[in-house]
Amino acid sequence: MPRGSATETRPADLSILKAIQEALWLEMERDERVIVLGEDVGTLGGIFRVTRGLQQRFGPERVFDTPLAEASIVGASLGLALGDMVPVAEIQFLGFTHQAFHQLGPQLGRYRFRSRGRFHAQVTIRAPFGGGSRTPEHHPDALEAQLAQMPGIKVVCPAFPADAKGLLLSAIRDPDPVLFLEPEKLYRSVSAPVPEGDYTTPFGSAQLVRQGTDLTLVGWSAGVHLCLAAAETLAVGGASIAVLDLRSIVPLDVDALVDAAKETGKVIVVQEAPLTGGFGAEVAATIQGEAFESLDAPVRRIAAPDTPYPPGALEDHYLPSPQRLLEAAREMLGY
Amino acid sequence: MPRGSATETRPADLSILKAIQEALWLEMERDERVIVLGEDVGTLGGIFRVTRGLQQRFGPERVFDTPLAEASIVGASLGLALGDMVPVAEIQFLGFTHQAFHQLGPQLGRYRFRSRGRFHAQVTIRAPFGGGSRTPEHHPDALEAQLAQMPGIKVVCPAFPADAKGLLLSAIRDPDPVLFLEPEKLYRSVSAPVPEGDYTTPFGSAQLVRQGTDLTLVGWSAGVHLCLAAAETLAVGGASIAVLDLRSIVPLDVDALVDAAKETGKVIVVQEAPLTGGFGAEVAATIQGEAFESLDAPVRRIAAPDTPYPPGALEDHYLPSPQRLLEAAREMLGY
Amino acid sequence: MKPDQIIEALRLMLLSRALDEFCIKLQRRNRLGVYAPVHGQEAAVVGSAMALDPADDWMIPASREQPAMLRHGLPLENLLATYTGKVDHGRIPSDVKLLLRQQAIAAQLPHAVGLAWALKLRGLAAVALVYFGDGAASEGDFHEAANLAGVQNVPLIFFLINNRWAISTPVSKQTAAEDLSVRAAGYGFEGLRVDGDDLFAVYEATREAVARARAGGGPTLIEACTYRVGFHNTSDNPREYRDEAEVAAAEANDPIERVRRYATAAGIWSGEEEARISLEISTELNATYRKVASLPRPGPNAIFEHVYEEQPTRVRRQRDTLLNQLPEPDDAG
Amino acid sequence: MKPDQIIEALRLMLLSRALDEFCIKLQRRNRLGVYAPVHGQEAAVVGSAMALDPADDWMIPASREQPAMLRHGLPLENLLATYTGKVDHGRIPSDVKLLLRQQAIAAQLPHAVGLAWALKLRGLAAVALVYFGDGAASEGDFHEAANLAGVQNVPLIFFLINNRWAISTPVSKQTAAEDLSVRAAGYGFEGLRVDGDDLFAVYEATREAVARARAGGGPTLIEACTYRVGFHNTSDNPREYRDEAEVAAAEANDPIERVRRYATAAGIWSGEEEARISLEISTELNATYRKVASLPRPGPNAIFEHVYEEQPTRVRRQRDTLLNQLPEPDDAG
Ligand SMILES: Cc1ncc(C[n+]2csc(CCOP(=O)(O)OP(=O)(O)O)c2C)c(N)n1
Ligand SMILES: Cc1ncc(C[n+]2csc(CCOP(=O)(O)OP(=O)(O)O)c2C)c(N)n1
Ligand SMILES: [Mg+2]
Ligand SMILES: [Mg+2]
Repeated sequence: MPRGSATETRPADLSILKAIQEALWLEMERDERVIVLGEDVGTLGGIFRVTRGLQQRFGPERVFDTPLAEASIVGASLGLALGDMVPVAEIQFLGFTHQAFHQLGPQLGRYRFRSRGRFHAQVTIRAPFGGGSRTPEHHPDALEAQLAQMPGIKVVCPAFPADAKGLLLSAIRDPDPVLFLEPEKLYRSVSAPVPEGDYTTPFGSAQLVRQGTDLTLVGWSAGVHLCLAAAETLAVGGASIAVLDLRSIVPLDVDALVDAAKETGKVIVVQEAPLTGGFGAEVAATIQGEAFESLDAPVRRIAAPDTPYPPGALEDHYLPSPQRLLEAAREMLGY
Repeated sequence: MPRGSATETRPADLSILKAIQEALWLEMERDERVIVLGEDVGTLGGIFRVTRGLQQRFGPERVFDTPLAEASIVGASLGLALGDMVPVAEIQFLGFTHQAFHQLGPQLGRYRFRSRGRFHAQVTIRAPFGGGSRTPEHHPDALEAQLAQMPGIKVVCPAFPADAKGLLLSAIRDPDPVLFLEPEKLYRSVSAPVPEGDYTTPFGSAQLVRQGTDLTLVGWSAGVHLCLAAAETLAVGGASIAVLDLRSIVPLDVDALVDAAKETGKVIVVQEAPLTGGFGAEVAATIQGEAFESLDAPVRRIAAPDTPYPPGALEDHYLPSPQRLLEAAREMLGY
Repeated sequence: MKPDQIIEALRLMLLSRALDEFCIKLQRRNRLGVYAPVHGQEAAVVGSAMALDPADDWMIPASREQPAMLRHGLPLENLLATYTGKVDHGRIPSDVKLLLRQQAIAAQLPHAVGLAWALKLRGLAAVALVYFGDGAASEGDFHEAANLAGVQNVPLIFFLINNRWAISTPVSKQTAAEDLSVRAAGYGFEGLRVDGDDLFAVYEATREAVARARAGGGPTLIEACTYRVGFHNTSDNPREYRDEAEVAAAEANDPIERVRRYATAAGIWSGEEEARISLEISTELNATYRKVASLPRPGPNAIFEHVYEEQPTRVRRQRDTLLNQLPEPDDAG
Repeated sequence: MKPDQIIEALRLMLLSRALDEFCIKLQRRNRLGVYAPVHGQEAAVVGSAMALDPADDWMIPASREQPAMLRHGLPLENLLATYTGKVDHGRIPSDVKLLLRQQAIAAQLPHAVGLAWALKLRGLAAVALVYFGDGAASEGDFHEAANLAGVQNVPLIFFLINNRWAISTPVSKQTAAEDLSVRAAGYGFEGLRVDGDDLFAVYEATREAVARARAGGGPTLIEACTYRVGFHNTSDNPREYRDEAEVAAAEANDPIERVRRYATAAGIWSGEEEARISLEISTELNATYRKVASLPRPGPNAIFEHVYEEQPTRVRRQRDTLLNQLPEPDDAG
């Protein structure tokens, strides 16, 4: 385990960052084919220090800094996997996967299919994303909807430390490629109990992180915490609000969405990305498609406007805010 | 006009390909800042001969073959526009815009915003797309949903010759960047009257290409023709089916979608892309969001499955088929 | 090259030329999809392939290296199966160290780097060789891959087939560089140019690069200068954009004829031998095609296979719905 | 360089150093966002900028070329306004031929090619100069841009600031190439290396390249070898990854001190002169910052401005809803 010293004991609560670190550490111990690559992941341990300590522990053969070239990080990871290694690549910020898009969906996502099963791409791509930290455009861009249009790739987006660890262990062991989206803003700000040792958390299984009967708020990654805060506030007023954490958007837990609609009849979905074509559209379209009769009101979307990510000074106006969510929820409850 | 000889007269009907050619020709005549660039667009006139004759007429300074490098085609087009030229770039197939994604949304789409209006990017990117011609993967990939998550860029997708001409003229003159998606399969197979001379067709204005009262089929690009064929078939059985051609997905004509739902209470949307996260999700989410009370049934999506584009031999199973659309429509009519 | 290698090479080159003709004919009769011929590039393709050991080394094709793929162990049957849409029969056998042909120009280059890197990390004495064209050399993927290969010093040969054309774009519009092999210097490894129509020169250059890579000496960029005598592919008509004289000159310098002449002078080849082998080849092509043609066409379920190891619920449901709705296929495409 | 140019350069370099200190202090007090210092690279940045004619030529920055941007006409006020989130006041004035700083590494390179190409197509005798780093040189965008610039023979100077580091990645892990300027040969144009800490060498090399480009001689790649003495930016702590001895050596070779010594020996500079100018600079910085700090913060409507020339209906409705909902901003960020 990544500890300051041998005598230091691991606390029961870990931050998301520490949980991810623990998963990487465990899996590199367990499977020596696992290697970590990316910009600044070695000596520095990554911009956010997620990979700190790995190079010292596992050596520069298994943890290495790559040149500044995202397409080659993704493309070479595919090649490494075809050569029986298990690469866990970091793209410094999700926005810079755009530099590698042609190596993601069209290559990583299709190599198994194209080869009719002769090859597969056991590759994990980790990347932080999400707003609220005053990082400039590209860095916080929430590209999950674009990634969801890449069949063959799974898109995983934990919101809690225990899930971050369990989902990352699943991702690395998954024989298929996984994009693992890390909520930058929550890296250090959210801590919670994380089981020690080895466990995996399945994909495609959303979690009802709060029960409720009047309205369901659906989110993923940092959005879940926005939902929880709103639910808390509304509970004070007596409303019973459920919160559903998708945990992975591909595969999508359609049944959980249907159940939510059946249970509460009202759903709001929160996304950080611009409204048009965001993944909230898929959530809304799916729910109305599969649970139309259960809906008491249209599925409502809370999203950024259809404008580019603004400079930090304007970020708070741009991102879905607690206030916007609360207003929508109150309207919805009165529908 | 691009004619075989000076004496040849222009027919009233043009194919989509000829309509696009005519728009390019007219605009290059009208505005000498307009230049055409892309792979094989010069001597050959493009893989599909859309730009045939332009280099002979306007010279190799205004119509040129670029190296095989999509990101530089898009990035240099932005630079050309900043230098007061009006580039109309061709990406040989829409799937290869993935090679240039980091130059599209994040650069082309944001240069005006980032510069607070000091600069703008009057760039048109043309690209053929869509299945049904047995071209291998990447070539037919329908990426419009990914493009719709690029604020600052407009995404235009004509289905008819007259629109192709009018929308392309609008695109080239639009001070903002436009992705102009051309339906490869229809290039030569759809002919219809095209007004001579100069005219523009506005973006963000969907067209009801067939009136009906029982059900609305919504499509864009080649999908519109699938809808029309289905409507025709169903009319034989006495059903009154409306068909709405979006013509541009960004900007999206929300009011037309709402009107369709109000008019018919039932809507099916057709997309060629895989279901999850496709633009049909936006259409369904918008309609249920804005016209919930008018809906007699959930908005139904007809799409490809969530699997990679298959080899030509399997294409017909993969794409939305007339039969699948008809089945869904019949179910819907009986809802 | 030893005599038996020369014979092997000549046979592969003849097979390649015959395969081109065979497939083009089939394509014209709508029996197969698009075909991209090797015509004119046989020495570059075969000479490089023969420097590899198929038992250990990996080959990463671009798209028109048919005889190299066959030499490396891909059965002719699988090649023809892929061309004719019998996708599952086209699968690369599990003991053949060959990656897939690539539709997206240059995208295979970083894969090759990763694969070679894995060989190195695993301590194997194997190398990889990746093919790409003069057009591909303009893509960002080439640059990023070459730079990464250099800095990781991986056992990889970048084999650039400069056939002067990328569809209708001549190399003079592709780049202002006179010599593409000099790019290697910018990545810290060796680059060299060979006459790509000289089988022996190609073989020797590749063999040296392979030996260096195997010994831990890292990557090499080899630019093989040749000419695309054929069309880009069966959808293309080069008369629309290039001078027939240029083509005629290349044809006069036919790489097969050069080897044929050498082998004949060396007394290891004759007209009878060639007639015998040509017959063998055409028999093999016909028999294999007949076999492949009789294979069942893939059904709609093939769309849903091999997407993920385990089918997610939503995909499974899409499959169930689709298979219930689909009519019998009426065309193999 | 003539005496008045040397004085101008020295003043710019001193301003740059002072600006670094000033902004870092402000950042530490949370008055501005992330700041990336120029420290150590002043000769490379200023020497190259001074070879351009701001009236005709275009400058395309990467991200840490503050004195070059100022030299090219960007008012200090606008620079500070951008840093402090007063986005609209940071706008580049319409008569300043400067593109935007770039967050996405290397993305500005194809823009620069297009812009230079436009200058050529329009028959202007202007050139463009684009900055980028040793890290940026690994991106596919660099390769595609350089190749296109070569083949179109555009009037563009690729000015590569090799400061040995890309965040924590040393250039030895960035590439196996010893010399990045050799890459130009692979694109068919000239490349050269200069001591990036020698103001005069940088100026002369750039001036020659500019003259060649202006005369239709096409692009040049100039690699200026220098050192990033400061941190990558205010979020970075280089002690975590690099040897202090290396930094000390670079500091001992301070590019400003080199010019100072030369100018003093030449009798055109003195301690008093420097004191006077330093005071002038700090007065200017303080006054400008005070002015900028007093400017109103952008309101939420700024999100909706300058997205498109004409706001599409859906965006307008989003704006109307959002502006109705938003509370008063409580933080300028
Ligand atoms: C990324 C990408 N862009 C464009 C194309 C279309 N295309 C197919 S082959 C080709 C030319 C390739 O030229 P070269 O690399 O020289 O290989 P050659 O065909 O000569 O063997 C082009 C532009 C593609 N397949 N992929
Ligand atoms: C495409 C992209 N990838 C990664 C980053 C993160 N990043 C910002 S600066 C930087 C290093 C840049 O190094 P270099 O080009 O040498 O410029 P320098 O910082 O030394 O001036 C990196 C990796 C980014 N901004 N853009
Ligand atoms: Mg070629
Ligand atoms: Mg650097």
